Amino acid sequence: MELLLTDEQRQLQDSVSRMFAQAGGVKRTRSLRGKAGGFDREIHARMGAEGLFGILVPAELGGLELGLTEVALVMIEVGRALAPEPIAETIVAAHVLTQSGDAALREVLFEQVVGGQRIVVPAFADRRVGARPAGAVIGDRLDGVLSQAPHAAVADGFLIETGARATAALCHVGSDSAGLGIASVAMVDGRCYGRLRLDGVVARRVADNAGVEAAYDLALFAAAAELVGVMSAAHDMTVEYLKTRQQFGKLIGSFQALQHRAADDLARLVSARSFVFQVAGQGLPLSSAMASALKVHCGDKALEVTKSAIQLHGAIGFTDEHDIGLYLKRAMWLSTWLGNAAVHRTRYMAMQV
Amino acid sequence: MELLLTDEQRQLQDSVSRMFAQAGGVKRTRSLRGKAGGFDREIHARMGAEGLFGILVPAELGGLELGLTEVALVMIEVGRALAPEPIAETIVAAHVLTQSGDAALREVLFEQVVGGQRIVVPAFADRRVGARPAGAVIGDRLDGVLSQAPHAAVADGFLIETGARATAALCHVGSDSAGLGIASVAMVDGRCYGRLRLDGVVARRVADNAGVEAAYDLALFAAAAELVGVMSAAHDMTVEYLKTRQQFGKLIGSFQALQHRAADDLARLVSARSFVFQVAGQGLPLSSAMASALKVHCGDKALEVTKSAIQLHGAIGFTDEHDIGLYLKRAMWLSTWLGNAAVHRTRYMAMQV
Amino acid sequence: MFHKDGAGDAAFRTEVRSWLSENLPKGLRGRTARPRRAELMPWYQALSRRGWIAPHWPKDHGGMGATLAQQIILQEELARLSAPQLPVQGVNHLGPILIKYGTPEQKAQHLPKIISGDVIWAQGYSEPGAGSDLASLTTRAEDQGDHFLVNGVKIWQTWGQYADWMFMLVRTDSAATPKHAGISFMLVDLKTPGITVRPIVNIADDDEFAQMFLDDVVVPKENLVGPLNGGWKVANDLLAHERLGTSSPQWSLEVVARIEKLAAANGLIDDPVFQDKLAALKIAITAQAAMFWHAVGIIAGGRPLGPDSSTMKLVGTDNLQAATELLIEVSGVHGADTERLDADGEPIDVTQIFLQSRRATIYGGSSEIQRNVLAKRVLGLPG
Amino acid sequence: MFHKDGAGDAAFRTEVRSWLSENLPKGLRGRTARPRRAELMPWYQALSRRGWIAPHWPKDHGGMGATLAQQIILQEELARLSAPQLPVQGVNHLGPILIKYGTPEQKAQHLPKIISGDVIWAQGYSEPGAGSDLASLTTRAEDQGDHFLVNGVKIWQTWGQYADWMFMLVRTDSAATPKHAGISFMLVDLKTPGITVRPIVNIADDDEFAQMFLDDVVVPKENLVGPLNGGWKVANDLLAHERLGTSSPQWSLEVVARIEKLAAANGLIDDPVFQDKLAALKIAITAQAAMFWHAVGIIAGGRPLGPDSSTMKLVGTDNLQAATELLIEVSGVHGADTERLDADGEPIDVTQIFLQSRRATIYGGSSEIQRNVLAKRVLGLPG
Repeated sequence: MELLLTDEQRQLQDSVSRMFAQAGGVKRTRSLRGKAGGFDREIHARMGAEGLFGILVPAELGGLELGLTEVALVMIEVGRALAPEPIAETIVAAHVLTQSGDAALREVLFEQVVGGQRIVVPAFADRRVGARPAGAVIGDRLDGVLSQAPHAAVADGFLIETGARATAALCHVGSDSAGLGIASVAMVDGRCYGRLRLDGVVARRVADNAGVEAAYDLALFAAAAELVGVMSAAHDMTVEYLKTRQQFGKLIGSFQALQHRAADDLARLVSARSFVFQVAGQGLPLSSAMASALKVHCGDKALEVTKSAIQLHGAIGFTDEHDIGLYLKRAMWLSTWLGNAAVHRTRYMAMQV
Repeated sequence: MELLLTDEQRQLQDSVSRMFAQAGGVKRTRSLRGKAGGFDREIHARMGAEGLFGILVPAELGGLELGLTEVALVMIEVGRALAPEPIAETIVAAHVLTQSGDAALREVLFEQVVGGQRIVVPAFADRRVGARPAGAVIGDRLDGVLSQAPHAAVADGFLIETGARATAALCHVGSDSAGLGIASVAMVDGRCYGRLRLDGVVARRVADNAGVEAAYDLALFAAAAELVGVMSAAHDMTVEYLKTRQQFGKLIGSFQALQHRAADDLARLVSARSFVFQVAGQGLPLSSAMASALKVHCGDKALEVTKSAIQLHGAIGFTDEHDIGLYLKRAMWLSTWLGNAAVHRTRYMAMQV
Repeated sequence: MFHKDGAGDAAFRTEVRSWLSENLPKGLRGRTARPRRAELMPWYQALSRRGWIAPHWPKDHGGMGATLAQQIILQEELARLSAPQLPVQGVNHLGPILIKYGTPEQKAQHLPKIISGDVIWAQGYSEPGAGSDLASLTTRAEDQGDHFLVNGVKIWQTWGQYADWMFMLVRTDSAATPKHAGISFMLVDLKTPGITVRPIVNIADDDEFAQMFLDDVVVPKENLVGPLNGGWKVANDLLAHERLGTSSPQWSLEVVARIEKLAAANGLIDDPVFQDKLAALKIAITAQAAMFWHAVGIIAGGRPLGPDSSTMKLVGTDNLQAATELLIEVSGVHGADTERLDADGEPIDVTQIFLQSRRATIYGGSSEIQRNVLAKRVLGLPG
Repeated sequence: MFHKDGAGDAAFRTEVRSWLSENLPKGLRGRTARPRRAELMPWYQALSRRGWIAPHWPKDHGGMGATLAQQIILQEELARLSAPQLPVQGVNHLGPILIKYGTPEQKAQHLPKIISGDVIWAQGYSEPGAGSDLASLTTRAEDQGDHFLVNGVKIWQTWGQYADWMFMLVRTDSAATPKHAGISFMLVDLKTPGITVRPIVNIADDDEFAQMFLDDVVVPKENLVGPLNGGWKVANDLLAHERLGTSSPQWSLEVVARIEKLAAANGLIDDPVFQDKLAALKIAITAQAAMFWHAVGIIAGGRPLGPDSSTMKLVGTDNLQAATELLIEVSGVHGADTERLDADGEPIDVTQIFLQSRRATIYGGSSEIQRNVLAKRVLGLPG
């Protein structure tokens, strides 16, 4: 169903789409798989230069001062292009930094983060029931283990969630901090995250408990929008394949069983897209229950659509050389990051008013 | 997939099938809906006369001394014909009575139950987590409430499960016992069960804890086999409809999307049927975990197949005058009776070795 | 969920809510089968006198010229009290068609009686041989100079046995290709000689439908609506509004409310497995609500809804059926009772709600037809 | 689950289990991608020397003439230790075909080297334009008097880049109707000039397949198996056995074992929601096991399996994929790691297992093809 967008919003969407296409599209993503960091700092910096990380940043701080709809439009294009840069992470980090009361910190970090020169990623604790809290602040030092910090091996710093739920905070830690150990883990989509070990690391508090949840909810929203982009490109590619591949002397897209499968996938996609834009329409602050619901829905639907895309491609879809598998793999990461559907169904029930 | 049956087993199957067909088939079931009791005592007695309630009864007690495979064959035909008589109930009651050490009781009841003249139904407690125990034995008297006794309004007696799990027992209570109150509840399939209220009812213990579980497992098995019969007849009827109904100038069975749905339903049916006969092949005593697994699987598959049958029939399938809805309704009762799938998934996990 | 009432709308909602709670008879609440005509129509007429029976009609035809937001508020508030289904063929389907295509005489004759509830209308589209394939309908109307002579069989008339008039699609050109180019839209008084009505009971034991046998039925020429052989467009022109009605998340949310009441009453509400299933269901319905409010925004903005709105019906009917399945599950050993279950004083018809929901994927264009539409018209797949 | 070993079988199982635990190299256990040839073949040869590489072959061709029960015991015990996939095209597919259709010379030349592992075979059936529609294959073999000249492209040769020979279906009559009546079955030495091999990596990063380009490849006439233009029957005659292999519940049970280990290690095992999902999965696999043992009983009784055994593949592959999805779920935030997860010392490749399982509904006749077969050949639906 048609999105009712302003001309400015359409231009934003087009410009992001064009930027990734010019950078090489999915071919670029493929070429960066498994490389150190798995993304291109230059593209990241170019996005910063175009102001894309400042979508939510107030104009007085040099931002675009736009809203969640624009975040969604950008993240959908990121998802469609499988752009490997830490874009959701940077939008969240920039937002956290603008909300921070710590003016000195803002001066040091904010400009470089929003400009895309410095990569600072939020590293949230595992929200699974029974998962151990990520770390503890002892005096002004951090101790503990964090299971998952995206792009850790090449990030310049982290916004680390610490402490138990009620006393949680986000603390900034530079990647060169003494006492910080990073073990890099390869992700299925060709990028890496890191396991962080903190051993008396000096850190600076950036956000308190409410700020942690707000940042987490914003990350959920961005991930959900990216999932919509991922499934939408996979679905387009699949429908195109159905219109070109022949078997039994006919285009396979003329077989009703495959048509109905494609129609069901379209319903999944349309529902996820409407969900993202209706949540966007409610503006900030996000409701935590709604953010969790959105993550569940978009994660599940993206996995369903990308798995279906492989099935509809048949044997060629099971090869590494065909791009369709890349979409499934990105959907696997995005639906896992920040907690899977099981985690967020529980959070949804707990957070409901 | 082909069942490897003996000639005697095939004859048993055919004779039961023929008996129900001659009695009027599904038309008879329809005519009995909502009538007192919802079944025909004469047909029940005829089944008794043919020895069908004595399938598991030792030859020395005049039974056929056959096994679970024969129980399955009979119950599948019961399901196919939607026969409304308390057949599973009677097979279970007869089996419990033959296992009872109480020779006097056996003499009084057993002959009449197995002969089909006297209707005694097992009434098990609700196994849902947190459900209250059905009743308690105080001295030699029963007090309590039992949520569900099939055919209670017309039964001559009950085998009532009492006490908490570890001290459970089955006790016989005549329907004319002082202190027994019966509230009849109409079921969706046109028959009735009763809520029993026991107020110092004099009862006779027929089976101890192990006997309760064995009887319950046998009832689960019989219900599962009946569900196979229900879904198999519904599926046959649906495939036949697909071969005769025209739309868009073609038989609707030529539409691939409907073909694939029918194929998936066939897979459900074949899996449930194989499951019943493989469990039957293991003989008595039934494993409780396996009996629960079987009930879950056959209940779920029967609901899926019968719902699909209505969808494939379209508008006519939604009418009361078409028989296809009767199969869904019987599947609703059978998948509910003795505990639904959620209850039995829990029991399956608890009972696993 | 995705909609906050504006100030005026909030006041309207308060007004509707308090009026309904005072005026909707207790005995008509929570009914899953349609009440009989004598029991139901006083309520229809009460709503009509209040001016709320046809909120979407223009004021000069007796409607309230309500905004879409107000229409939805009315629908939501009626659903909140589990108000009974009304005979809405006249108000929802025929009315808007007559307003757009009717002659002044047709409008004058029929619109007031729809509003007042004096005339109940049936919809005569489907035939025994023309369900999903509606364009192949064969009920034929022969031109006899000053009237048409109609012969054929119509089926699935909701509340047909209680209806006074029927609007129908009939074949007026049997040689036309494509087939739908030979179909006309006309009105018939069901008291006309030659019409036999047979009631049909549905699987939830509700006498929901009728079948209409038409033998040499005389239909005056002035009962033709729109052009001769132009009936297909007349019937299909105003479907977007109807799709919004059938895709409302309200129907599933009503079932969820009952699930939660039953679970609270029987203790299942604390079971983590139940909670997880409830969460999955509520999240799916929330996504559906997003589609619904997205569509409302499109229509309210004066834009066409587009054929991909068929996805709303697929998603909505799946959710409704999933909700009724959880309702059965939460009923435990009572999941096959026809007796209403008691949820702390509120009676709940679990099996009837479940059975009624089976219709959702069959009527109003079956799920299979919706998928065909999406595959062909939206995705452009061949064949 | 539905099978207890008899006395002799129990002894055989004990023998197999203890031999495997001593002889299966630790480094080859729990691998989800295929090890390289040099690493794998010593294990193949060790199994071969033990006499267990071709249990289902008759003894006079170097097999052990094992009962079906023994074959399944071997398969189960190999799976219990997560033994690696072996190149089985020779042992499982070509061997039984040559035993039934081969000339004495063909048997003498090829069977011993299959058993010994000296020659690895590839299966040349699919082509880029002939996947589900295999009968439309276009690789053609022209009769040149004393040899065939073969031109075309074959694809999806499992382990094709490591294979020495290929058995293939080729078109020897391009005018034949139906199309499969013009297909022959022949053997080709992959060292023959004109053959180019291109490896293909799958989505789980496993170099599973190859594509074979055949340009003017000379195939001696004595390499034809079965009659000219009779290849379709040769290739399809012995599929029942293969279906049993692909429908074994063992593949899903291996995943369940890993789910349980991970859940025990990370504490999820105590979560009631997880328990409910695990129960649903295990019950579905138990039903599949019932189908499997039912089929074993049919084959062991010397009866044909019948086309409704396609239901086993649908059920089995659904279960396998559902199991790998629960494996991802139980991995929590590690559900996208390519690094092996640690389950109390046992490393588990969750994403690779998940990705490998995507193949199950595509290969060996896709789920769509299975449903077509069931609809047409079992249910007798038209069209």
